[in-house]
Amino acid sequence: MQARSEEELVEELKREHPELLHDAIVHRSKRVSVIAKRERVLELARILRDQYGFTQPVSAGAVDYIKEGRMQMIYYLMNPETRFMLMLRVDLPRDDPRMPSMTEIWEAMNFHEREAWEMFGINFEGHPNLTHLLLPPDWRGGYPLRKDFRGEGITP
Amino acid sequence: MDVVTLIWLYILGLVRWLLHEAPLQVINFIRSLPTLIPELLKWLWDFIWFNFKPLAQIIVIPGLAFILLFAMIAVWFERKFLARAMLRIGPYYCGKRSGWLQVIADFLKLFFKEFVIPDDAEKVLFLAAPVLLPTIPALAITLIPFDSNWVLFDAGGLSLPVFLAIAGLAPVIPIFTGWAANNKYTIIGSFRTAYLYISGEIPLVICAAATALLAGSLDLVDIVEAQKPIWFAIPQFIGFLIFFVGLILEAERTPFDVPTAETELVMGWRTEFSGVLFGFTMMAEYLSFLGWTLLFIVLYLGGYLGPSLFGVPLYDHIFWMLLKLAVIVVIIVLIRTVYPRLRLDQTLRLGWNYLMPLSLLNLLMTIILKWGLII
Amino acid sequence: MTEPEIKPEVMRISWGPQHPMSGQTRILIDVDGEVVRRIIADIGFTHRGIEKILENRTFIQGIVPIERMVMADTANIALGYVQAVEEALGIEVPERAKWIRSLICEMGRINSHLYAFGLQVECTGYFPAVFLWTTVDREVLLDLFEKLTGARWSYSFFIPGGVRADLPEGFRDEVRRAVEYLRRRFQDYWDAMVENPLFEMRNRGVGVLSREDAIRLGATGPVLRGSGVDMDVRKDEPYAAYGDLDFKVITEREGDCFARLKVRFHEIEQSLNIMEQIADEIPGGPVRTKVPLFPRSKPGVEALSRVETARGELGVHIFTDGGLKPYRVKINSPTLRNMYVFERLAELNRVLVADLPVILYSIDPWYLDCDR
Amino acid sequence: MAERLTAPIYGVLDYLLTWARKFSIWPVHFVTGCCSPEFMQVSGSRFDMERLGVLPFASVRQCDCLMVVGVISRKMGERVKYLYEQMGEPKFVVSVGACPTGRGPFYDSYATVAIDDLVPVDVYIPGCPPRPEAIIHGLMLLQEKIRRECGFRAGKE
Repeated sequence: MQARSEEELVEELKREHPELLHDAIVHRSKRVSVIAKRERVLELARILRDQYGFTQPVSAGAVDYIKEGRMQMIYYLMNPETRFMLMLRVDLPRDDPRMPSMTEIWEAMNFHEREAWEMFGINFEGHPNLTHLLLPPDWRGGYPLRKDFRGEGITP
Repeated sequence: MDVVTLIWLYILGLVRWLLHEAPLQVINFIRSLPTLIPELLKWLWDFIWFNFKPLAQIIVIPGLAFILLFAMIAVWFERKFLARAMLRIGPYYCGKRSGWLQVIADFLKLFFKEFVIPDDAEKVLFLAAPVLLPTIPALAITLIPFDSNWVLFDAGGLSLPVFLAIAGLAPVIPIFTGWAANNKYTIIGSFRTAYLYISGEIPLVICAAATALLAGSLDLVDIVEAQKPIWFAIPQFIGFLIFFVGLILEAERTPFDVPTAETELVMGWRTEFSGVLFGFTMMAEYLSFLGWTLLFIVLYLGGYLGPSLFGVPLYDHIFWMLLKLAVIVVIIVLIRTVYPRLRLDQTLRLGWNYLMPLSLLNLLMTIILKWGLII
Repeated sequence: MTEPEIKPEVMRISWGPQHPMSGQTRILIDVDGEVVRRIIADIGFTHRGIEKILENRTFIQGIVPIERMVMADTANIALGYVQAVEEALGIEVPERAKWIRSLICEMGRINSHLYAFGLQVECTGYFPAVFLWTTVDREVLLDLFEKLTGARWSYSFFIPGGVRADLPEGFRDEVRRAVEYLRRRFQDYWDAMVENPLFEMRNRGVGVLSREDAIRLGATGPVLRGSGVDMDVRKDEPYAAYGDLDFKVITEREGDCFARLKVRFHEIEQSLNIMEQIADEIPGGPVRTKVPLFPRSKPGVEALSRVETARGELGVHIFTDGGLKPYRVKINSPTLRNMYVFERLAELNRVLVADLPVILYSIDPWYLDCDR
Repeated sequence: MAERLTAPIYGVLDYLLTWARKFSIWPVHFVTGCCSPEFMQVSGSRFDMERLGVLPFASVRQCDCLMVVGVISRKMGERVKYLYEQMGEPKFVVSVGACPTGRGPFYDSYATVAIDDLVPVDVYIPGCPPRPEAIIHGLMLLQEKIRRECGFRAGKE
């Protein structure tokens, strides 16, 4: 059942699966974002892909809010028919950033999760090949994109 | 009388000769010098004047100078022609505004460059390849007749099979070089060479047999003489086309330069050669191209036959041979600018599915044409 | 990157960064004879840490590093960043500036597609003819860029609030002349490439990507449209002046290298039409709104701008914390998505060693965009 | 005495050798960063670098000039070192663009490396990306350097 407008999609999500998600917001036309709970994020992702038609994975990345002590992992997804873009967000505590990997649902997230792992240190359980993607294999300089990264040459 | 005593006797005799006769002979030699030198010169002059023809053959026409000069000019022409196809100028400053010295500069630089032998490569085989590669086509070219009696190596009436035998040796070298260089690209390149030559060699041999059949003799000179009434390209048009395609395949020119495909295998089986080794392999590629083109001209385009321009028949024949060579080289370089490279399986399919049956058909037609037999 | 184990009968070849056809990346292929069993794209050789650098640059300074992500198509990348900054800081852009932006983006797209043609042709060994023709035609566009912005490649012409300078007079009929010249030239390309039987033999039926796989694996740009999915950000979320320009989204059904090539061809024709429309109907008016040199952002604002670059859909997501510099800039690069599709193609259909460069450059990867 | 005797012979061979090396510089087909379109334009039709005899070659064994075109990341730095070691002896390095010389616009990034701590460099070409005329000027400077330094007596002075 394809919802016509963004508001209906958000209302439906809140009504159907309140226990899976914290919040669902409409940013602007054709752009919705959903903040999911860390433990139940796999089920919500499967529902989004199968029932709501968000089958095209666009990208994934993380943001490090050092002041609030949390990291937010964002999955950008696209519905090819209605051209809606959905940002599935998951909040992770900074001290143990662990998260189930999305590669079983959207296979193309493989590269993006590897990059988030090497840049932020988020550990994705169940990822087939969690190795360095962009940094050299023998990189020991910590996680570059974290706010408290003291690599050489960086003057925040 | 065992061996040791024999040796001792020999040494004693030597010592006696040194003490007694040696000074006498030296003095006689010095006294006879004033008469000896003019004699020597005369002998040398007679030697050159008497066998002027073989010397000219060895050095000039089908020999060394012609081969090296062709390699130089072909490389220069190809780079300029390709540059023109790319709407640019090509080598320009190297030889006073025309770049004709460019190839000499390249080869001289390669000559003085350090060549690197990979440490766990088979040194003997690795160094043997650049030596063998140019010699085999050069050896084959000596059989080509530039005139009815202007053949360097007279194979006694069997020059066509001898040429094919020698030219058939050429693919063996890339195969063992690829393995010897101990590099993954060269191994794949050498396998591809093996596939390519097998599929390309057999149609050529069958077409050559067809022309020999039509001419009635296995000697290249007789084949050319038999083409006096009409060139063999017209009665054997299928063979003509097959041989042309086979020529490009044997010389590894662009539609079929699968073994040294720059874009997949870095340089194919030539990846590990550097410096003077690479210089020889590059020259060898042009020599095999020259060899097969000359055979193609002799078999199908009437060798040295052509209307006489200068008085002396020898000069006419050589002129016509070089003119036809130039035309074929231009066409093949033109093909290189127009067509992309084929995949290995497409080339093999062409070789086995199309060239092979067509060449057999051509052989059948020649038999019918020659003897009119209805089998 | 830890090396996965190798099966005995398979030979692992590494097309290192130094390989005529590998560009700036390393491709590990498991080869069994001539058939490629598995492709592993070892990217990251040109990772310059642009996302970390942008956190250390003010909003306007950030244009310089992000433009160097895709040098052939700087216009679209810079537009993505500048639009995100305008959305984050709430800056208005005058109408004429939008039209100029669309004009330059289309010229950049043609420039980048020429690059794609050149490499896809070169990797079939068709080196002399078409590959160097593309440099000749690119000079025409580079002269136009140079006349307008002063630089050939990274011209930093888009700034938050509009465009740095107005079109010099006489520029519009130069655009018309260039469009007419390029139309003639692309007829030559069509004859030299699409009508060439050997070139078609090398490209047809190679690297087939079906419609479902294209969506499932997250392909984008000409790769996606080559498989029959008509997704184009210029139509879905019109930005700059694309709302009131009429052009078609090109799709092909087969999804093989030849289809992707034809998609790029027709896209260039559409871009030429757009350039002509802009040259005829560009409105007058100011070119830039007044923006302070160091604009300060409101805390906690997010802005995601999506732009259709020549290689696919680029997303720039800016998070601000009220300072002079962006808190975090997330770049969704199109080539990273296409490289994953390239890795999976080995399992989707039978790939030979000679086909690999053809497939790789039908996807038109730009490794600097992939590694950021 | 030996020096005076060999001087004229050295002079002729020197001239010949440096002339040959000057006019056939074969850069290896290797671009490391974002100046690669400019390198293609230089080998293209308008600014044709083959006029000077510079022909990009595929395999590193046959090349004697490593043109480092564009930014060098940390991972790419090792490959530049491997390539430099694999080349035959009279080898030159041309650093094209601001990034290899001083890390250019990515001066404060954790992932970029300057070329000076990787390989000895002969010619630096500034610009980001450098104009094609600048690259050709750099190649002519390299030819000048070869003419002066790269003859037989290179090691003597």
